[in-house]
Amino acid sequence: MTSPLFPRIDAAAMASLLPFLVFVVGGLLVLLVDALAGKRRLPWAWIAAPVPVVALLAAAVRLGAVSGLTPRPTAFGGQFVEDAFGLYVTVVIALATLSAVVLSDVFLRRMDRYRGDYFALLLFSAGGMCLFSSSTELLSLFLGLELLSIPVYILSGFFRRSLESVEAAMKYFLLGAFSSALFLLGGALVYAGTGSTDLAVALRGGFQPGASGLVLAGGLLLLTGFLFKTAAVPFHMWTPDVYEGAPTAVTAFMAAAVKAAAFGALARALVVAGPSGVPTAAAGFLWWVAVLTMTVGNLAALGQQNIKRMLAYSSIAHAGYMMVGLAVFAATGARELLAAVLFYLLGYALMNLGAFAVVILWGGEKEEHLEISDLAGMGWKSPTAAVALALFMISLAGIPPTGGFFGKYLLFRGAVTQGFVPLVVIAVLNSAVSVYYYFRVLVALYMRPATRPMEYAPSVAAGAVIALCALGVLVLGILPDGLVPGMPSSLIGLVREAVAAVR
Amino acid sequence: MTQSTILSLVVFLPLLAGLALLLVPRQRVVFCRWWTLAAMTAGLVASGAALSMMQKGAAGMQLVHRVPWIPSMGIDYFLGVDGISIYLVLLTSLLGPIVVLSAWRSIGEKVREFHFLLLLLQAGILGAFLSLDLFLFYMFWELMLIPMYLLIGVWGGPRRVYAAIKFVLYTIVGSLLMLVAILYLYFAHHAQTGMYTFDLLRLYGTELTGPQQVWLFAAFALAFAIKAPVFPLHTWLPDAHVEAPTAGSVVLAGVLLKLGTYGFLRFALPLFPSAAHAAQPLFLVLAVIGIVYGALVAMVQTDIKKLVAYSSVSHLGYCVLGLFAFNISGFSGSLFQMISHGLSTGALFLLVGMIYDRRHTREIADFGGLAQAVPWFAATFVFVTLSSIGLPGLNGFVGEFLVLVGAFGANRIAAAAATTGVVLGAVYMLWLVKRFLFGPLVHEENRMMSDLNGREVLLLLPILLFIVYLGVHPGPFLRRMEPSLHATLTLSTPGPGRVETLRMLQLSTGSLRGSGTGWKAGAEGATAPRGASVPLLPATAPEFTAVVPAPGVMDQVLTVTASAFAVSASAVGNGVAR
Amino acid sequence: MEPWVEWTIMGGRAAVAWVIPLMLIPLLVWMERKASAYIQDRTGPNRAAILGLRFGGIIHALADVVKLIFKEDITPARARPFWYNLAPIVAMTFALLTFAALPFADVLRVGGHEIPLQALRLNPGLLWMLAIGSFGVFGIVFAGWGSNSSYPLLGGIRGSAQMISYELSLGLSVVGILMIFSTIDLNEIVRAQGKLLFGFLPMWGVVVQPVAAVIFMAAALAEANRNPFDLMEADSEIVAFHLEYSSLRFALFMMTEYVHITVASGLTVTLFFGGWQIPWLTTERLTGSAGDLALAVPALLVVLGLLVLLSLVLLAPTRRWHRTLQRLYVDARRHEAKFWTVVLLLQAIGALALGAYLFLNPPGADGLAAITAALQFVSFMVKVTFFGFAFIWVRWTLPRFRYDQLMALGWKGMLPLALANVVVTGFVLLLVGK
Amino acid sequence: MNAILFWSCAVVAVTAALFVISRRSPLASAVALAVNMVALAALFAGLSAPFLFIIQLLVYAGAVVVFIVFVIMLLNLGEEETRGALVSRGKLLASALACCLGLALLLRAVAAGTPREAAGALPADFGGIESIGQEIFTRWLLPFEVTGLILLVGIVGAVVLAKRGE
Amino acid sequence: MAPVGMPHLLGLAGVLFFIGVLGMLTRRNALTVFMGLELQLNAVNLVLVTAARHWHNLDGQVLAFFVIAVAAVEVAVGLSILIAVQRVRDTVNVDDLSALSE
Repeated sequence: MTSPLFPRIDAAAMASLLPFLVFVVGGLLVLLVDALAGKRRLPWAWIAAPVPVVALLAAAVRLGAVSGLTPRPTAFGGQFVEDAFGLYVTVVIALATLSAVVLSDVFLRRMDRYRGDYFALLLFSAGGMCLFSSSTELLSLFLGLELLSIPVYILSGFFRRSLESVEAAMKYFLLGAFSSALFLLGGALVYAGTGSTDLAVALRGGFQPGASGLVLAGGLLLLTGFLFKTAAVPFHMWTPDVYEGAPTAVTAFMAAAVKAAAFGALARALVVAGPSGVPTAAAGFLWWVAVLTMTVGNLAALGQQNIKRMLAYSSIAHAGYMMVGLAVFAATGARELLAAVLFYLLGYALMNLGAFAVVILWGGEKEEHLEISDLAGMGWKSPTAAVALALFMISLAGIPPTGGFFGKYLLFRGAVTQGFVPLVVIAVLNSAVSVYYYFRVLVALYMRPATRPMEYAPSVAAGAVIALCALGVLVLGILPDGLVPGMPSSLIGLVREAVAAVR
Repeated sequence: MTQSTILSLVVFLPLLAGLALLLVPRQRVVFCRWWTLAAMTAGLVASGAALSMMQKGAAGMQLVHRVPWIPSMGIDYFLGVDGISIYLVLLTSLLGPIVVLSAWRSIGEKVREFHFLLLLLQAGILGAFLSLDLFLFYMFWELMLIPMYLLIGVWGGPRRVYAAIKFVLYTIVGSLLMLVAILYLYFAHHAQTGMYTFDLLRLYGTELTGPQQVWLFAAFALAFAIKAPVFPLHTWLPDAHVEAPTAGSVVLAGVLLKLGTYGFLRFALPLFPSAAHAAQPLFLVLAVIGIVYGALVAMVQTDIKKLVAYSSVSHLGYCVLGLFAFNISGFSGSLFQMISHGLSTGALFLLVGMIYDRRHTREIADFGGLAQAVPWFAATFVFVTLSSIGLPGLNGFVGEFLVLVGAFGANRIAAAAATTGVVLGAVYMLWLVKRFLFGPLVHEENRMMSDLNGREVLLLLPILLFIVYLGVHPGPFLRRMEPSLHATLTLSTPGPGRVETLRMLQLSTGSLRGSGTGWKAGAEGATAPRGASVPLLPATAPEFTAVVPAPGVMDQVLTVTASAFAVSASAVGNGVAR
Repeated sequence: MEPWVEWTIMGGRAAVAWVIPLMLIPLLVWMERKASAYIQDRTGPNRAAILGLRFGGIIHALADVVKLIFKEDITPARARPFWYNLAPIVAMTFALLTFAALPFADVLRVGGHEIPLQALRLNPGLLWMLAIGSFGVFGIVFAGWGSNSSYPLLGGIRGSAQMISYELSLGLSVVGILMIFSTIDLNEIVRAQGKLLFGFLPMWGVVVQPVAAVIFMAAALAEANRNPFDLMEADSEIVAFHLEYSSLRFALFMMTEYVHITVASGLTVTLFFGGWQIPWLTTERLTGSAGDLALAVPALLVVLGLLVLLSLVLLAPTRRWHRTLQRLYVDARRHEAKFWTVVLLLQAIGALALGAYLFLNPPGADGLAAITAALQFVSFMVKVTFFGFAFIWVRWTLPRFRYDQLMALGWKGMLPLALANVVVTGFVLLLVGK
Repeated sequence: MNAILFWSCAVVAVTAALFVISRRSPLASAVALAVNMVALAALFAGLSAPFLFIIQLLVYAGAVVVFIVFVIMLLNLGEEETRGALVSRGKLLASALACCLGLALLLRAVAAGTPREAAGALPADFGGIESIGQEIFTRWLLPFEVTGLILLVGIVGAVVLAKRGE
Repeated sequence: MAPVGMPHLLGLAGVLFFIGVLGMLTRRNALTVFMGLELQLNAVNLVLVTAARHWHNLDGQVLAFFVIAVAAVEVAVGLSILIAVQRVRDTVNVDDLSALSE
């Protein structure tokens, strides 16, 4: 039946949306079950957990389907681009979502706020991330941004009896909404200057000599919007408060997934704008953003006592390292840097999820213990998890043989190739500073006497997340190229292919 | 190419043993100790085997094990050994079981973890000594950091956390900058040859402009100078030594510091010869300051361990001095000094640890007259002290003397200034002996102390034997290291000789074929056939075979000429002490 | 057309749209009083008179006006004067503005010109109704806020929550109509309702969208804050949002309520009951532009005749009633039937006279158009008045909801029902292949 | 567009906007916001966007502001008025400066030249409900569905955050 | 009066946007901050509609439509958060929210 109402939906377009659809439909189903269940308490996490798994599989299947395909399949008039790049980011998002779902199971049960709508919101947000990182069209980008952000605002305030939680939600909401307004103004100006909402058309054409100043202003505002989501200095102010106040499982989700989506989208936008689409001013701006982000994040993290807050500042710092990649890419157009950013994203997601998983596991019943000093002696009381946490900290600090190190190596390697040695030196000095506060966790774990008992039972699910993250971090660090040399599925090969696929 | 897996065995034996240890229930304390001792001993045997498998008189890399690891980046798993590294490997392996034995009683809690970390540390150190791929080297270099950090931080003294963090921060600042430099070198090499590789032997051939060399050398030198430690960067060392448990101190002083000087010898000097030569005056001055300053500060210490730690600063100064003499005497003296310092200072720390286990204090003022209570201990202590001072006939003398000879060849003033360090060394050590062992037995509790037991004798004995053996008969050692040192010296000297030497070295490992390719052509790199002949010293290069004329004669000359000097120095020291 | 004519016509349209709801106020007040009286079996007001003429009690409306104007105007000391004074004005203004988009007859085509018979000829007229209608909340909110007193504030919150909640059902129920008629131009919607279903049934909204009609009317009741949804002025339970008001400002609120009724009836009629349509007689047929010119005048006569018949039918019970009244009561109610008789007779005579006149002097095309418009206007007004009465009828018949029942009905009952209606309508439309 | 319409709407809109951010009473701000929105709606009508004109009235002025007003009443925010609702003078000055700077940059970008207007007459029914509907349900179908999702998320969020009980 | 074109309209939008920004920056009452946000979104819509008219291209109007919808959601969520805050803390003053400050 060809109805005029549904003119452009065909199987191919739907297939290209597959991971997005899985998330969204999964979220709707969870919501439906929630509505039908009434006041009954169902194992929500196990209802929701298959969704990211299926999305992961879908992304993997599609990754196989699109690899090497030209022209890239696009759906809905180019608003949604399906390529290896987007699917790779989707994989990261799906992994993060899966972990967040599993961790939330432990966390919400302990905090006695185990509800179905929470998981639906998580899945919706993941869907928004898929859209956000796979779109080159202003409206889809904006809607993806909103679909990604609004559930996270809500989830931040999910513990509505807790002052910290609602305060975090309020701060995140205000600044997030402000940033989307800036993003939107940027988009509107770009559209006003060029008459097109397609980033490729608008930005590529818009920076030709003699083009309107509107596009430049708009482009910078768009960039600002992206920088807010990536928590880059000077748009990072919300991060510590929100990370600290939000429920820990949500913080983990934010740190891993939101960051991945934001960097994915920003990287794609920079590619699509093309070397001519990024004016020198913007590239220079990014240079400074990278430097400031690293430095401010690391210096501020030094004094933190609360582990969530410390990880928040650390996430700012890591955004800075990734921004190094983007800044160099913006200045030179070397895609190698983007591959490094993609690699880093996965490693970063794994180590953060793992770290937050341990924090949740040790958080305690009803009341969380989140000071770094609360970890005292855990190394001997709960050695396995402590080793994992230590591994994540070492990885965050960028010490081999971990994914964190190899990611940094790739970034620095790329930047050095392009002659950005001062930038790399600054980054390296920052890494050295960061060792101090990451190792403080090790100090607490192993070198201080225990101060509190651990009477709650460990969780198998959270343990599995921790184990997988730890394994992933090690594999990324030791065998980034796969076990067999030249294996087509090697991660480095994959990210390179993904980056090459962006048009 | 015939690959040899013996080096991988040397490196991974401790690592695998350590991982296996984690599966043991933590209550099985005794088993952990025996297991570790067995693993360390096996490692020592493996190192010995490696030594025996080596071709004598060859300058190039031997027993190469090379497997592509991250081919898309041109990174190989690439181990090899030559006359330089084999002794450091042997030293490390020798100290392994000794360290385990030393911790037999003193480590009572978290035993399994302690031994796991020891094994991990061992693997890291050995790997760093044996890596010929810069990336792999960096991995092992950093891998040592964590176990050492935890050894100090968990089992250390009262200020252990401070000391541990200080140690890590110092090291990491240097090593991260080195990473940048490695990357830069990697790309400079790529720019010249179109090939991405971390193969050290290929990177030796990279031609760099003056400023490039200076910057890269600075980055490498910073990392190694911190580790060594060279004078203004040494401040982490006393803290780390004092707070570390005995086993940690022994490893730290015995082996870890040598990584710094080894790094200079293997990487910083041959990679950037012009810059290294330009920096020669600076490093000579720093080395001399380190020698004198270390000695002077050691003199005023009240804590025995701290005193020994500062003496390390002084002794490592000789190593650096020898390296920057840029002649074969300096180089071989430096390497010899590394080994002998590892033995004698290791032994000193062991002895201090033993006394600490008994009395739980290290203040010199708490002792005195120990010779009456524990005569065997006292005798051993005096013996080791003499070795450390550089008494002719013992190991310390050979290294110091060769270094000074080399330094005279390079810069007379520096050499003369460094000589005062010898005197000062005698002064503080002998003064220590006097206050520590002799005089009236003031503190009654010292009278009740037990003397060395069987285990302690067992662990000290090999060191003492080597102290004597190296001192009396250094020839074979020197002969073995000579060719490699000479090759390194040629590489470290800007000039036409480099190319030929380099070619020889590259031939020895098959590096000429290349392994990594990198970004654009990962696939070809991965499938490229690799292999080369067994590394042999080409017969056409006789200049690498025998450099030291008639080693036996040399020994005697040295012994005789220096004896008088040393005895007088000891006399002066005793006079000061009184 | 001359500009001044244009402006005049525009002004006229606006005036009509303004005057209708205002003029209906006294009528509705009177109906409210009388209907409630009859439902409760009492007389209702009937004492006020001018020169002895009581007009069935309708004079009371006038008396009320006079009273309210001359009452002392009190502004409470704690009130926030700005909001307090603004509230009734806002309420009345938006209520009146809403009515502006309703068509009270088809577009009048005279002399080659088209004169839309609605104050605001808007393409998205329906959305205008919804948009401006939602502004009505402001009046209540300002009143509650401006009074700065607990009970008015509570009334205001309840009222605004209720209006926000029911606006959803109201809007959604309309969607079905939009889908079926494929337009949101109100006049077009009404025109579309002139068609016949199965050849005989007028395609009124209520026929094609019965569920929507029910939802809409219920929601309209709630929007107008009429019983059973009059929680915010539920005098027996809490005190109303206009508690602190007196005199003319209070009068404005009362008038606004009746304007709301008019608007709600007008919209109900327009969307679901054929608006100005006279059943089976479309504009084309009446003006003869459909091709069967001959039909126009006889049709007119039929209509007029029907009116007469209606009057007579209505008269019969009035007579019986009159007799009953005479027997039962000794008060003024016994005279009321006389009044009604007179009214209906006059109506019938007028209609017949007009019919006869038209038969004797057949009008031209323009005249026919004008007459058509007039008839449609009458049809519209009759329907509106009837639904106005229905509102009153409901008020005095049904008990009031409790607040939670009200919210539950709105969110859990009507909203899903309205959604389901939209879905079902969509499927039906797909099946029908429209 | 019509200059009279523009200037009158502009004056009203800016004045109302200034009222929004300067009134102490949140209710006054809300009403000023409504006025601002109505002025913009009028501008939309003048810019050939009849559908948006009505949507602006319906959603913004009719729903958004009403909702804001409702919350003001619900939370009974009257007491807040008396306290200083403004920040310190220094911050105010700095913020104003920053905004002026931003505005100046933007205006400069605008003044640097705008592209030439598209040639030809506007298509018939430009901005009418049918043309917009055509666009939304064909080319912009995906965004439309996503918007639906966002609305759903908003509903769930409101329940999660603000529902009483439990 | 000078002819009114895109620069005028964009200028007006800019003024409104930055008035909104100023409101967000200077007001402490969260509700007023929300309203500043709404002003910004409105200004963006003005830009979009202006540009749509300028390019004879409906995309801008469609965008504005979606922006309006999303703005409604933002308000709903924001006000819900506000209500939650008020229940816990009894204030809507942004500066009073200091549980998370260092």
